[in-house]
Amino acid sequence: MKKLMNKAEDYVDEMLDGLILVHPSLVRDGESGRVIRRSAGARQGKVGIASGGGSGHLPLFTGYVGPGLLDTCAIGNVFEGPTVNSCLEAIRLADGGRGVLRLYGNYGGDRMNFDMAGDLLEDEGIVTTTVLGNDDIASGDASERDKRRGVAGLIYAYKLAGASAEAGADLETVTRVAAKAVAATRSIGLALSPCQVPTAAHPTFTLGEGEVEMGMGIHGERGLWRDGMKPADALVEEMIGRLLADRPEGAGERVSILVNSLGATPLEELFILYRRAAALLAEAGLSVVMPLVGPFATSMEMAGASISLCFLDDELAGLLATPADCPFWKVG
Amino acid sequence: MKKLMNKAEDYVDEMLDGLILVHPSLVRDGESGRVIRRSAGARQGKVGIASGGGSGHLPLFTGYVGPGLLDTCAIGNVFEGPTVNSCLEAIRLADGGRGVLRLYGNYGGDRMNFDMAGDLLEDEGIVTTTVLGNDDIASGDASERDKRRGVAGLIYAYKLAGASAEAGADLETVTRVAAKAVAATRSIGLALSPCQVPTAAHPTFTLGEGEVEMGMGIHGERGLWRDGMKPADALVEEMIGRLLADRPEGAGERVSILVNSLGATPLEELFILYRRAAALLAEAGLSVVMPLVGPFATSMEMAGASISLCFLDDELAGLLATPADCPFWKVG
Amino acid sequence: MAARVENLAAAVARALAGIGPIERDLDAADAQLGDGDTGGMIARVIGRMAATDLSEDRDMGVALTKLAKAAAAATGSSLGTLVATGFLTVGKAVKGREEVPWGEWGPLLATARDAMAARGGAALGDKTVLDGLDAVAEAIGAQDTREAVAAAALSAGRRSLVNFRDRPCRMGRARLHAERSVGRDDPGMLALVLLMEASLSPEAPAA
Amino acid sequence: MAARVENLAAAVARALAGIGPIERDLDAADAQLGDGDTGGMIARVIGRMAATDLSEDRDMGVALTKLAKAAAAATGSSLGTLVATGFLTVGKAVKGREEVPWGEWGPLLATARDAMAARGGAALGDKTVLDGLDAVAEAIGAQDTREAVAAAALSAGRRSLVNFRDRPCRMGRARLHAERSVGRDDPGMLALVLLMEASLSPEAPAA
Ligand SMILES: Nc1ncnc2c1ncn2[C@@H]1O[C@H](COP(=O)(O)OP(=O)(O)O)[C@@H](O)[C@H]1O
Ligand SMILES: Nc1ncnc2c1ncn2[C@@H]1O[C@H](COP(=O)(O)OP(=O)(O)O)[C@@H](O)[C@H]1O
Ligand SMILES: [Mg+2]
Ligand SMILES: [Mg+2]
Ligand SMILES: [Mg+2]
Ligand SMILES: [Mg+2]
Repeated sequence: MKKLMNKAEDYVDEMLDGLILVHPSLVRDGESGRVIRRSAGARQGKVGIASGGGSGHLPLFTGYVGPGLLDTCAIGNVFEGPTVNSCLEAIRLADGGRGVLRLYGNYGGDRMNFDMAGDLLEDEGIVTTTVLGNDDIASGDASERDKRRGVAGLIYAYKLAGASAEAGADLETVTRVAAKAVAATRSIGLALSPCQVPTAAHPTFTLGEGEVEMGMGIHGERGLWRDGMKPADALVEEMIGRLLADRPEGAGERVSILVNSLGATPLEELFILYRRAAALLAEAGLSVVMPLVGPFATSMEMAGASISLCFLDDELAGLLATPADCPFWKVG
Repeated sequence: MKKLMNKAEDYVDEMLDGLILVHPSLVRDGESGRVIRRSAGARQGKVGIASGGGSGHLPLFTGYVGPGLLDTCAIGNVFEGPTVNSCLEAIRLADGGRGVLRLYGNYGGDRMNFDMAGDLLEDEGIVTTTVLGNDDIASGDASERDKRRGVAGLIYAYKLAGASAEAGADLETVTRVAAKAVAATRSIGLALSPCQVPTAAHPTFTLGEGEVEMGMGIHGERGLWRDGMKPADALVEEMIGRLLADRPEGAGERVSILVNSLGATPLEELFILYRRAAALLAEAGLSVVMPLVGPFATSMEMAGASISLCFLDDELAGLLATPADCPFWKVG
Repeated sequence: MAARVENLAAAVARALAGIGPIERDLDAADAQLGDGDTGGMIARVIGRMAATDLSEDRDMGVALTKLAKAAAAATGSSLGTLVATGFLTVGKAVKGREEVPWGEWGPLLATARDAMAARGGAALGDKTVLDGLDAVAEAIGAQDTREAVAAAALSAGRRSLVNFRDRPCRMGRARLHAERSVGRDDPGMLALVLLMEASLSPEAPAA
Repeated sequence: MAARVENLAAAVARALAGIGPIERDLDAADAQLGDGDTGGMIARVIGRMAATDLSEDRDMGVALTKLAKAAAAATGSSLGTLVATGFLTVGKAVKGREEVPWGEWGPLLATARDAMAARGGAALGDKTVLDGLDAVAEAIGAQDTREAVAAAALSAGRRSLVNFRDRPCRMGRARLHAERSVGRDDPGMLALVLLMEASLSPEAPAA
């Protein structure tokens, strides 16, 4: 596996250098430059939203900083949580005086570091709350949802909580909306080929030439099954079937769907998947609101795709539609 | 190589089905549904711009239909020109009564079919002109620029001619602007791994695990050299060096740059490339206007990247900045 | 003796029957320096031609034009478009006739060759399908039976491959790699020969 | 006999010297069911610890805290963060002291283990680095020379690998594949043992 990079250790910092050069709405901040914030800074009087996570998932997590979305993002090395210091800085830089929601994916490292950062901030008077993305249904039984990993569906929580904060809601409300968004979202992914961590000697896993793995995580964590490659429609049927079987209690008939490339899978194939997914949702009596198709949360060059469903009620549907603007996603 | 598809023969049509479901601003039209047009139809009184090309390059070509860009696009099978009938329909559907510019990449099949379509349209009274994208400097000597292939840099011609047409310019002016845009644009690509045509039994080429090929075309056409993998900075230095050595006569000091993924190469690595490219342009005394980094013209799952430079004068800089809106690129 | 629509339909059917290995060989030939799609494209063209119902047609011009349109509807690739151009040109020339004597096919193929050169901009000697067609048109000029035409066409086609193999390519995607094309068959020329091999095999003499 | 800052620095230096094969083995162990980065991450942590200048420090608490901060600055991974937590906990406990007798290290490691369990939410028996640490803390409790501590720690660590190998994992990324984790070493536990093997090798007895 080949990567367009210089020294592997510089992968993240050189990536961030390029990112902010191209997108002046983003600024690097923090002692080691591992926080991305809006160039305008935290808006006084707005609830702040700080996220964070490992690198290698662009546009996630870093790319979603902007009006109607995140205020700051702490950036870890590839597939590693951000350091406690970066988490701390991301929270501080998101603070506009009305508290900060820590909104990130449910991974051990990220959680420990954001927790430690919270402990350290207690005496600074910044009030914080936490909501963890846990949309990946392949990463745990429905009975232990809070142990599931966060994957692409996290962008719904970004969008919905971001809209709530932008509209002037207080920390309690923004936190409630984020938690509701997470509770309303389910994802599942499949992989066709691995990716490689820049510093590693080998790809994160191997998959036979004719094989597909259902339920694989965005760091190459093992999935539900591995088998011979199947037609796209059959794969989509299984994915949508699993997602609907895990539908949140009380879910209504409105749903937003995200068909996401994990990296190497081209747009063409995402549209082929979407076609079948849309038909299945219609058959299930669901109506699709704001379908999203593209690379929203990747694993570098991994080939594969994920599908996320976010079940919407009136409140969430309204928040989803409000304007938002970051370099990789513009709504309205 | 695995593809998320059903029957290989259905790849393009299923892709188009998904595309228009997700993006209602686009509509399939034509006898075999192989023309994409704006849902609002051709605007009366505006010069039309029709493009076309093979599938497998999304967002190119099909994705650039929208205000300030293309009116229609004829869609061929993967890596094949559109049929004469689709070309004909694309021209007709772009016609708003003030003539139609045929603007597409310089490939044999595309050219023959658009030419035949022009012949067939002569007695319908639609005035047409033609401008061919030929930005790929690896596909011919500077002395025979008109034999070069069109690659990612074609989007500059789309944007600039599209802006001119949207502003109400006549066919002669829009054609002049398109030709000027093409003359001002240079691209070069490199490949790290192949792609596979859906109907083919094998990838389009093979490249050793540690190899890179400089100058490869977006269909896997052989490039300038093949050698062991090098650091990103060294590759960028060669690419920018070659592009600047081929700089159009009389080029000024303003330039827009597009760092494009050919498919599997992740955003992270495009930013790493951009970082070095920006420094080299600055060293060369050039100032960058509207840098573009992302997947703008791909070869399905091919790993690799291309860099395009578009040298701007006042007229082109003005046209580049005007609003444009298609599902994959929004300006303003 | 003359060619009729039945002969045309039978030739297409035989090409379809033999397309499997041809498809793979052509893809491989094109993948050397081009984009590796000649075979898949030709298979699609033949498939579409074979699906064209000629059973009610007696007019050779109509039948050839239908086949041209089938090719043009199947692809917009360089070679496919040239094939359509060739069929269209011959179709126009024989319009209204039920029989076209074998002795006329040399000049007819020469017309096709010229129309294809005009459409694609290649010259003879550029090492393309045109050079194969040129050799075939030349060779069958004097023949007036199906068997003689088939034999002359086949051996001329094969000879053209040999004659051009060590020459550089000057057109199409492989043009840039003129040196590297030396020693390799041009995919378009190879397509012509392999399809002739499949479609010109012996058949019951036409009525 | 007691541990001083020089012992700490020497142990880190030895770990750094031996990191090459350890890095690869740990990546491979983590790649089985996790995300394959344990080795690269541990190498970065050790590298950063080794680059920390302890030459002016005599206070064990200060030195351990510096090493904790180095680990925390190098990574935000689960294991790296737990390592930082462990160092920080012991650092706090020995603050202000220049020597920490070997006999105290068992209870100190037990404190670290508990802080790490509190931070990460894992329980003993979940088959994580905690179980290795628990075994080591237990085993060295009674030892009061460097050599005895090292020998007890190493053999307890190795035994914990064997004891847990055929048990299912209940925490971290491999948790989901409890059945598949049977027969495989936990990468975090393996890291503890391999690093002890590298850093606890004989050295000149401390002053
Ligand atoms: N302009 C041209 N004139 C004559 N023959 C051509 C021309 N362009 C291509 N060909 C023929 O077509 C062959 C390639 O066909 P194909 O692979 O279908 O086209 P493409 O290059 O569009 O992929 C070449 O080997 C050559 O014989
Ligand atoms: N919550 C936890 N509590 C205790 N140990 C843990 C926990 N999470 C992970 N570990 C340990 O860390 C190891 C994995 O480390 P590493 O690969 O660095 O983490 P990550 O899962 O973030 O990639 C596991 O083998 C396990 O021993
Ligand atoms: Mg990790
Ligand atoms: Mg082609
Ligand atoms: Mg070809
Ligand atoms: Mg790991």
